[in-house]
Amino acid sequence: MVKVVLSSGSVGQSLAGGQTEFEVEATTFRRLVLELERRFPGLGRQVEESMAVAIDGEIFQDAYAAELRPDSEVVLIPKIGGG
Amino acid sequence: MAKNYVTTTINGEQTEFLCETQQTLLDVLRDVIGLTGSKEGCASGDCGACSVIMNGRLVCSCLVLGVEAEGATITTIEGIAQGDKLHPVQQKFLEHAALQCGFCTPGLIVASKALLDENPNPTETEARYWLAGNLCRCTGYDKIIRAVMDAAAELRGESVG
Amino acid sequence: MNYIDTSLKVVGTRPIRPDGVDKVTGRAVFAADTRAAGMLWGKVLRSPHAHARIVSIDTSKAEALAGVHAVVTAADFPEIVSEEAFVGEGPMNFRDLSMNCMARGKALYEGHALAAVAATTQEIADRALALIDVQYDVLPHVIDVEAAMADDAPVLHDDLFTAGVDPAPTKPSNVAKVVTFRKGDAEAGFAEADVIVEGRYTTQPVHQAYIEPHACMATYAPDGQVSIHSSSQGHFMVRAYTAKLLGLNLSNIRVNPAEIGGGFGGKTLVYLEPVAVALSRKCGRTVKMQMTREEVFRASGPTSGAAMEIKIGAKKDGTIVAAKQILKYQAGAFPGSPIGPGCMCGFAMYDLPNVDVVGYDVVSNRPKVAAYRAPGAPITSFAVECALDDLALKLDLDPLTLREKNAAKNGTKTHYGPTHHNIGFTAVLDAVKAHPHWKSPVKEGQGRGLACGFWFNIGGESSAQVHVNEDGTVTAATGSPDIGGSRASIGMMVAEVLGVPPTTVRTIVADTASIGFTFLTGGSRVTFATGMAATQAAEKVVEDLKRRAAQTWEIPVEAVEWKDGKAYPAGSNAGAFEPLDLATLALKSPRTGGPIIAEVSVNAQGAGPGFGAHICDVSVDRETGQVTIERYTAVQDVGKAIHPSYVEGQIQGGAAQGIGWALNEEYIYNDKGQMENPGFLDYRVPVASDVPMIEAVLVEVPNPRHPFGARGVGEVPIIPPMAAIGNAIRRAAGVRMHDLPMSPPKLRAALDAASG
Amino acid sequence: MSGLSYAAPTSVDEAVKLLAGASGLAKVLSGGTDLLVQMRSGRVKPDLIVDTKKIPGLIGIREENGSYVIGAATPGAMVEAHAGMKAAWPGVVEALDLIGSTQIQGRCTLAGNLCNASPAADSVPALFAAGATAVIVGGKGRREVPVEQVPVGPGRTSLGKDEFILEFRLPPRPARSSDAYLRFIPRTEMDIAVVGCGISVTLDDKGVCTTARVALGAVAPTVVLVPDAAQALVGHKLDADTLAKLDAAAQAAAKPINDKRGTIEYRVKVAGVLARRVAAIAFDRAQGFVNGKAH
Repeated sequence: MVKVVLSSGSVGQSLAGGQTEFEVEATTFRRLVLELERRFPGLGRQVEESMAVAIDGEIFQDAYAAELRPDSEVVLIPKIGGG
Repeated sequence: MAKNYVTTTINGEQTEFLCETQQTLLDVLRDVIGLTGSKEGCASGDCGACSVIMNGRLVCSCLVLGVEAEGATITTIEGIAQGDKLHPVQQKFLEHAALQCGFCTPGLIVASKALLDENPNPTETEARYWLAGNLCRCTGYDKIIRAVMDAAAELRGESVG
Repeated sequence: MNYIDTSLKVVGTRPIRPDGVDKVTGRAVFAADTRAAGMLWGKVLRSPHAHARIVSIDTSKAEALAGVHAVVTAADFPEIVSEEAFVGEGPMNFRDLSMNCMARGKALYEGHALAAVAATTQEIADRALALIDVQYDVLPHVIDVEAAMADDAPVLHDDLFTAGVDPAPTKPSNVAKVVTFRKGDAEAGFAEADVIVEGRYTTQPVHQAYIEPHACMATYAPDGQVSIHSSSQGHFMVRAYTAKLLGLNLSNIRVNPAEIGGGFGGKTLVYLEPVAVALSRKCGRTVKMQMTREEVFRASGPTSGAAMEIKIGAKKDGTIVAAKQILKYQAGAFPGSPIGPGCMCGFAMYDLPNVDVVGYDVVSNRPKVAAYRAPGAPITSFAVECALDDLALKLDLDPLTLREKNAAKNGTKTHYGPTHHNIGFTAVLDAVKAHPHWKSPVKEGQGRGLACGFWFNIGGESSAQVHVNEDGTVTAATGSPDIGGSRASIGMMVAEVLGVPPTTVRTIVADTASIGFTFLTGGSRVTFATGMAATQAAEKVVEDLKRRAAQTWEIPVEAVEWKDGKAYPAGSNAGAFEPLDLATLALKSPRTGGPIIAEVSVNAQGAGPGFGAHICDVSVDRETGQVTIERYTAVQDVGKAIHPSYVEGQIQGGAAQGIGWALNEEYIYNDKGQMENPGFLDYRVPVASDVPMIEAVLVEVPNPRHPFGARGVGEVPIIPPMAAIGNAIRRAAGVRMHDLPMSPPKLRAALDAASG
Repeated sequence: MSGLSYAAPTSVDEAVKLLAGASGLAKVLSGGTDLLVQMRSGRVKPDLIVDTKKIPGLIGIREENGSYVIGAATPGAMVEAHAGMKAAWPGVVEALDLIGSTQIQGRCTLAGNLCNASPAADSVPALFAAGATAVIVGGKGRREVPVEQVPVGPGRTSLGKDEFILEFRLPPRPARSSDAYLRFIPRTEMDIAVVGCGISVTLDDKGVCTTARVALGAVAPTVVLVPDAAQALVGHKLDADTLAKLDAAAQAAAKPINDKRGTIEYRVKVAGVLARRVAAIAFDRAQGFVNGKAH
């Protein structure tokens, strides 16, 4: 099971009913997002549109096609830009 | 009110133009004559991007009226290189990577040339104060000062170290 | 392919940049340098009020003025629904962006655009602006971030409800968002601490202060085709935003990237382009617009100012056991301060068991903030790195030792979630320790400060093409505006792969119709992501060249190798053929399949984070409060310096901007909410005589996700300077400065207060 | 098309006639470093610009009976390059040199700095301290007045519509005389003075001050002479007690405002600091110790 951590207490957490960590069965990030949306309507969309993701420590601006291992840790954080 | 008719010498060429009184020399260079190497960063004499040499003195062309150019001799960034031969200041700016975005560069090169014309052997402090009217936001000035000092050494015929 | 452990001939050298001669001779064409036949001048009418309801705008007199061809107001722009997207350098709500380009209903800050005119001369345009009659209902305004958070503060947006609080509020507020990051149990951590330091810090908004004001030229043709020539950090961004704000198709807009005269994050959104297109659409003529310096200050983005509270607890040996921070960031008139990175970056450098960070995104009657180098990080790090220095003093520990003790390493789990991998922070600290500056005694009367900085760096979408010309020279085209020498670094990576001298590779920035989509230049992503695309394109070219050599020699392609710009038979079994060089292969290309080109588009992931540490020696004139920077050294992990001179330049430039932020730069408002210093005279960026040489020390811990190991380098160097200088002042003069800028009047007052 | 016209007369009479006959606002242009900024910002909207630089004598420095006479339109860079001026009036020269950048130095003039009538003008405290006079020409002829009578308030001068400054005169220098100017700015260059201080002294052969003039800038609506500060110096060597009295007198005379460049409290303190530092330089110079540039 992939461990998902909602890092920021922003909109994401309220959509997840205050929950910050949960386990999801998914082999790709795309499937993980679909599963999040199914469990917490709105969260999948929120993740896609306004959050960056760290999979096993590495930050992805867009992780749509990224593969997940069964023991992967997925951390959802605010998107990052730069100057 | 009729426009002013002005005859002047720019980069060694006699040039005639018409301008309105309130047009600055910078406006004239850029918008009337089409010499856009001199840049407008502030239009108030605070950034030096429009520096030109007028009658042997370094000035901000944004603080000179176009009409004041009557009878003057003006060197702009376009007149610093001789044909395809870069001035040592230009060459050293390239070698030292003394530019990033390049917007302040024309003004800095004109100002640096004016410095070395007047003081062939400036100290670092003298170079820094002379160039204090040329803002650069990209480089932190380090490589600019190194380029100017190196160009000075080359112009003096000293071996470059 | 990965070149990290290979011997390199081009990467790591210092050739002259391809666009260099144009830039030292005045030939380079920046946005304001272009003209077109029949061109009109566009100018913007701006609000003199910090906060006002727009009762009416009567443009009839302006329209009647001879020489005026078009006047636009918000009525000429489609109303856009609130829609958040991440296309620029931060979350961008297009409705907000539209209303920032042209006020609708309310003017939210002094300088907010209300209307624009296009006229045959600048002077007529100015006169036309004066003829526009705007009736205002002036409203109470709020400038300060904490005042804006107060219950009785004037509310900017009556449809703005604080996100991130439960239950959702029913009353509108200036607090757009609350974000929280927690790791462990901070309160429990503090209970274990032997020593606790606390502090309240404030910073002022500072402007990116690029020397080139915003400028563009736009034409809307009768068939709906739009061409835009403008200076920005991303011409695809300009295209996307302009299309969105005016309801146009992307394919109908072609944006030509002008040379850009500095951006630092400030040119990652649009101000003028949609307005110029709207004016052109109305009158059918080309419209050129350029901001004055005053407009740049009043109407384009500074970065946030902030009020912050910080608390750090540690054991006697310096091990930090708990850290807590409250960050209140100004967003300007619309939500969107860099509060997220602010919350993440301050403590990202340290291995901390218990962390609690709360951040607020707060609107007030100031210009909308824009990205500025490592957005959000310098602000939080000013507080964190000053507090750490206080902790070091309290524990009587060397400030470097304190950081070494708590430094994040590979495997450290950050307080915002991710675990660090392949980071070079300890290598940076080792380099500080070994540096002659750090080892030298502090001079009499001076103080030495140390501070560190962290930035994520980003990747993203980039496109690159490599063309081998008929004579064997090479053109590399990318979609990334060159803001500080990226043509050089891209060309060098291509030359390295092709095995040719960098002088034979010409790098250009292609327009939006000539290359694949490329995300903007920012986040220190170009050498990383566009470099990756260009490297891969060059590799595809090499594969093609090998195929063509194989075809020529009639041997299998596997039997061909590419080395130093030539195809060789791989080993004696392959046959005895004279090597074929690039020029020969290019000349023969019609016979081997036609032109030799490759295009690669990537969405690059794995930008390695950057860490830096700055050492600064200052002296303080105790009578005037003036600080002199005596010596400055900036150490940074750059992954791999492709062109070391431009890497050093990024570091030196970032440090100098940080010095300005630390000592003098600030927005000064009068009681009407109007900016009092909108020019380079009183908005005091460092001049050449203000700074010493800045020694840039390049530490190279390769980023395995980049073919050459590069990391972004442009963001990190602006993070440490404020605290490095603050810490140096603390040690030189004995006073802790909590408020930026640490300007002479404030420092003198602090010294007077300290001496009783 | 704008209504602004330009004239570059070649004689004083011609210039005076142009000014007197102007139907709207006429502005005298010498270096233009203030005027052009004001025009660009719309703060000043002249109808006529009278460029005085072509009038004989307006540019140049000459010596007359031990006095230096400086043409009103002489650019700063020319004054700085003048060895005689640097030796006799190092304070005036360094004050002029502090106006703006090298570029500004190529254009800026004493007349412009004085007639812009900013309380923070760098060259003006030095001119006040020097006891300089301004030769003013106009429809009613020619008059010579102490420079301190020219500015009367921020942006306002005592000059009539048809008057302009022809030249400045600096009095002959007795032995053991010198002057100095310092200003405080947040950066090292390019700023407007937060406080400026010019001091001119004459010492006797024992180093005791016999005459002194002290002027402060940016602490009142105009640059001000501070007789109490001068009084603190006269009759004394520059010992700790004298410096303390000078500091106190300068602080007492400082009546600044809070603005974007400094607070009242800060300006008052720095007025005292600068007075002490400037006096030290002027005394040293008068005794022939130093001839440094006071950056």
